[in-house]
Amino acid sequence: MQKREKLLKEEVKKLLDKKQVDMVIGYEKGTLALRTTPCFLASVDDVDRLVWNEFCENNLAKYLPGRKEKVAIVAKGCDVRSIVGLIQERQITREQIFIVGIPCEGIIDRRKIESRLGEKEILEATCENGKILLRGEDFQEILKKGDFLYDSCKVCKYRNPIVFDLLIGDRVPELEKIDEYAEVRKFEAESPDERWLHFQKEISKCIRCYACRSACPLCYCEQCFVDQSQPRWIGITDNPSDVGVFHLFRVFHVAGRCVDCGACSRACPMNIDHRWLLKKMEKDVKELFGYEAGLSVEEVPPLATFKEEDPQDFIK
Amino acid sequence: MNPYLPHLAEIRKIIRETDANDVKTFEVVFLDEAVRKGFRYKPGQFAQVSVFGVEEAPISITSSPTQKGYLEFSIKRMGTVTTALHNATEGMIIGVRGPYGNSFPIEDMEGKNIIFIGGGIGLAPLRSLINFMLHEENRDKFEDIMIIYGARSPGDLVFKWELKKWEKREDVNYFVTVDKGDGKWRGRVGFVPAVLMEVAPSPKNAVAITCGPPIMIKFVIQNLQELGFTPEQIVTTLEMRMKCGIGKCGRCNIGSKYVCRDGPVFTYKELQVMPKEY
Amino acid sequence: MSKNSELQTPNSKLQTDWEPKIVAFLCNWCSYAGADLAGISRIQYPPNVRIIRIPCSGRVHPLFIMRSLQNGADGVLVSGCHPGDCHYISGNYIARRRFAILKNLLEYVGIEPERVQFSWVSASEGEKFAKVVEDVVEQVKALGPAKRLVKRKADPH
Amino acid sequence: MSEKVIQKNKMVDFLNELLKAYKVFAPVKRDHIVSFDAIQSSGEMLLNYLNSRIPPKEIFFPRSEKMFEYIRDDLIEVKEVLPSEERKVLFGIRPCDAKAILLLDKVFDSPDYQDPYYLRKRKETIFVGMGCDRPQSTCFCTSLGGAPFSEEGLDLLFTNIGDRFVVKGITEEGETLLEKYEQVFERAKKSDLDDKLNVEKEAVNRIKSKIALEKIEKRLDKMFEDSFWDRIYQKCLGCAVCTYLCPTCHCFDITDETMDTSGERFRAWDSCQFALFTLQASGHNPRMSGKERVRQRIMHKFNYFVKNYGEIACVGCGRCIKNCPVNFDIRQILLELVS
Repeated sequence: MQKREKLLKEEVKKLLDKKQVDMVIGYEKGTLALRTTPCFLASVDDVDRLVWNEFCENNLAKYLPGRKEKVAIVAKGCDVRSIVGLIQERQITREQIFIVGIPCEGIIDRRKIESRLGEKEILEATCENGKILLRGEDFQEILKKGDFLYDSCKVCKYRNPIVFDLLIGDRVPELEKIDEYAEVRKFEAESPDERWLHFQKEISKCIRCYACRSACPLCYCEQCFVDQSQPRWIGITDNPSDVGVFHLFRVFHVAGRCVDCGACSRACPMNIDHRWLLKKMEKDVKELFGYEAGLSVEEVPPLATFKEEDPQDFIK
Repeated sequence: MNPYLPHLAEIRKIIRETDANDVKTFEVVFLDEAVRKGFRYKPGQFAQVSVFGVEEAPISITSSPTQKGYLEFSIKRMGTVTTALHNATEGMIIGVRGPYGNSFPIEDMEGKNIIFIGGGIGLAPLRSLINFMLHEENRDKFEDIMIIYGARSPGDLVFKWELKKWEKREDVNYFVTVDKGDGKWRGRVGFVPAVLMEVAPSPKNAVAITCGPPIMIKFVIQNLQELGFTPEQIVTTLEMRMKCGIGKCGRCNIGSKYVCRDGPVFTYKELQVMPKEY
Repeated sequence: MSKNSELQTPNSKLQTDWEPKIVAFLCNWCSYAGADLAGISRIQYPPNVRIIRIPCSGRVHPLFIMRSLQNGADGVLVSGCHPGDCHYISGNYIARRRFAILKNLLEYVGIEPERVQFSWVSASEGEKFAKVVEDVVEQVKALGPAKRLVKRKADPH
Repeated sequence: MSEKVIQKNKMVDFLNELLKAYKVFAPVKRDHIVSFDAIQSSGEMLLNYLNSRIPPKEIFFPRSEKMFEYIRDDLIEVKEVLPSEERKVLFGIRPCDAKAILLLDKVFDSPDYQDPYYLRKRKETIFVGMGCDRPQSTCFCTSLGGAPFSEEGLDLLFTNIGDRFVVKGITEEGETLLEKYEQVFERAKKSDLDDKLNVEKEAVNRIKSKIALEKIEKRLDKMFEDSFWDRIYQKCLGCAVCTYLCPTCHCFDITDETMDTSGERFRAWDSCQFALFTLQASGHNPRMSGKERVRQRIMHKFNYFVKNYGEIACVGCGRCIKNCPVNFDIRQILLELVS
């Protein structure tokens, strides 16, 4: 990790120094344990602020749409796939961005750690050799990193960026024998009543802050369907029907585009499980249309195209 | 008293104002006798108008308090509520609550020459004050009254039936202009700020009140200053998105002011110290 | 809103005189004409459908379907031209992908699959249209009134 | 005012007594999230908690609430829907959040217009505070005139001194509770009171974030046009986590909901961080980008609110810091502004 961070700084310095880019979007130290924060650097002098570690959870592709300048972006495997999506959908051009790809072995899920520790405040966290070292006012704890990764990281198939201008450090081994849809299959096997109750339980937590939408790199619509008022599609109250439709349609809207970076779940202040729906969409798109999002800039998103032989046994 | 509850009112009459039919004037009467009597407002104030099943929108009251027993709202079709109102027919029940906001500083204007400068539908709030001042009970309290009004085209002039009355009055200096004339238009052609310079009212013992599209207001204020008007002598009204109308929902906040509570009428002097966020 | 009320099986007494409301989005060029033909040919079909004519099945936004369910439709039928017959060349192909995904999504959260159905009905298939409507009505009837995703009035405070 | 002691094992009795006479709101934990909710039995209440994720403002100013109803076809009346005026105890509120309620009072109970929805719920509520013996690293209440054991806005204050609490009656209402349920309380010994002082002192010492905010209002007077905002807003995603979880934020939207022939008017939380918050029907938006919206949040709390109500609209609870998806830290902004 530290080696990669050092290398990252060196490379980014060169980029800015040679004026290859106008700005670099990366991570810097945050003010909270288990966190980092996005940063925007335009000067070589600032590059030492950059960090790279297991707490770089944000998907910085969010900051790309609408940019005019040439930017370098620090991107993990999942982030790169979002960038591919943005290029496909013409929100940015490939030429405009310089992808500083960074192989990633998984990001630590701060919520899992926090709920493990209960009502104890973590003041400092570091990660070394697969161990997470936590320190609080009156406790110390060492946890195994593997147990506290984000769920999306646990089933990640693209730990090494698939598109990049520069790769920081050596590739990391890809995970083997992952069953990314195990959870979805588990739900599919449940009864409709159970699934409905699960859905209701998840959305009942929603406070409509739209952090899920705001954090999603592929949510860039100028006006979101949930905000439209002529006509108003979705009521603004906490009526479960409206909240449910908001979540269903948000998920539908990113179907075939979502790369399971997990940004929505991480942003959600109410710990709503967004992935159980997103992963289902991903699985269906793959099974029905043989498509996986964010792998090639030339491909067209699956819901914007068709094949004559697409399945239609559900149509009378 | 629950300030959020609208009073029911009937649309008694709908007047089509413009050729494009994008502005209509609604004559509205409260159903409840007591509300009708108790609803006291001053020129420059606004009301929250509800179309039930749609939403509420802040609309300036264009009638003058001297017109008793009913209210008038002149409304341009813009958003959801105004569109619903444009689709309304006479007899429809709507909701009205208010009046809200400050008003034109009438007491400060007494004994002064008054210059009204309006553009398009911006005449609506001014009209309330014009008719108030022109009313026989009040006319003596004010010196010369000048009205400069303009619209994009002759068809876009609002309150045409009333403009004629103002024009005929000997105690009103009336100037009307359009940006672009048509075959029948015999009057003045030119932008409102230019007409203002042409007419060149004296700033001496005067107050200028302006309302209209933002770009017009901008140049009117510039020109007024060129004519020697001080920022205190220039009065205008602001528009902001509003919901509650009573300074709570936070939407119309500009600096420490809430347009619904501290406005919508501001002198240019007050605007100068406010953030330019409107 | 009590969650349990949504899980109860429909009251059998209610069911006898209850008739489902089905919102049918029919494409202007094929299915709407098919419905027309059914009418002209005096083919009987259940009167439960409320037809909304749309230019193309590709016009059917998923929110149309979800809003129908929210606002009291017991079932939704979307019908368009057969593959290859789209007036706009590929509208129904694009729609087909969308519907496949949407159908699975709704089913996944526990909405009965029979509530939302799709069909291809051409202008000459008056009989097929009647049959589709009959099937949909019968299946929705068997399910009882829609309970899930239906927007109910909120409790006061 | 008097101070008593209650053994921790007596808390259950006390809560059970309260539950007989009042609707009791207390911190509960669901799905790893602490929030204030009405409890049915004493066992539901969480005694060991840092603070709730959603501030207790939601009890008086819920995420959405109905204001009135009407029948669309036959508009003869608008039926007001007011919350019932039940007697409530808000048990376990932290002093920072109690102060925040006092700030909300200024808005909803202003001399010109009183908000009946808020006030009816607020009025009959007894505030039983739980002193903050473990302030978190994100807490900075002392920079805003508060303190972990501040009595402002409370009727009773509990202080955790190990196996028991010292309970102080602050208002007459609080005293009445102490008297009414005297069977569960004991006389406070000198040593108890000494312990209490120590706990308080220690808590204050734990607060490491200190920002000198005396001059912030004046400073911001000159900052509106500053390029500072261009820099700081960049990472903000424009969601409403900071404002929805803020105990003093009170912006709302009003909307109509219709079903068949009936109609209802609701209000629901809204946020100055949303792009559409100020969008006018004409298409004009006075706060075009994230820059203006982030500036609005800071300016409103630390300048505009001060001018209107004489106090800063922040109590230093740290919720916006802890829950921001990108770790936007208001303390850094403030430090930079005052330095």
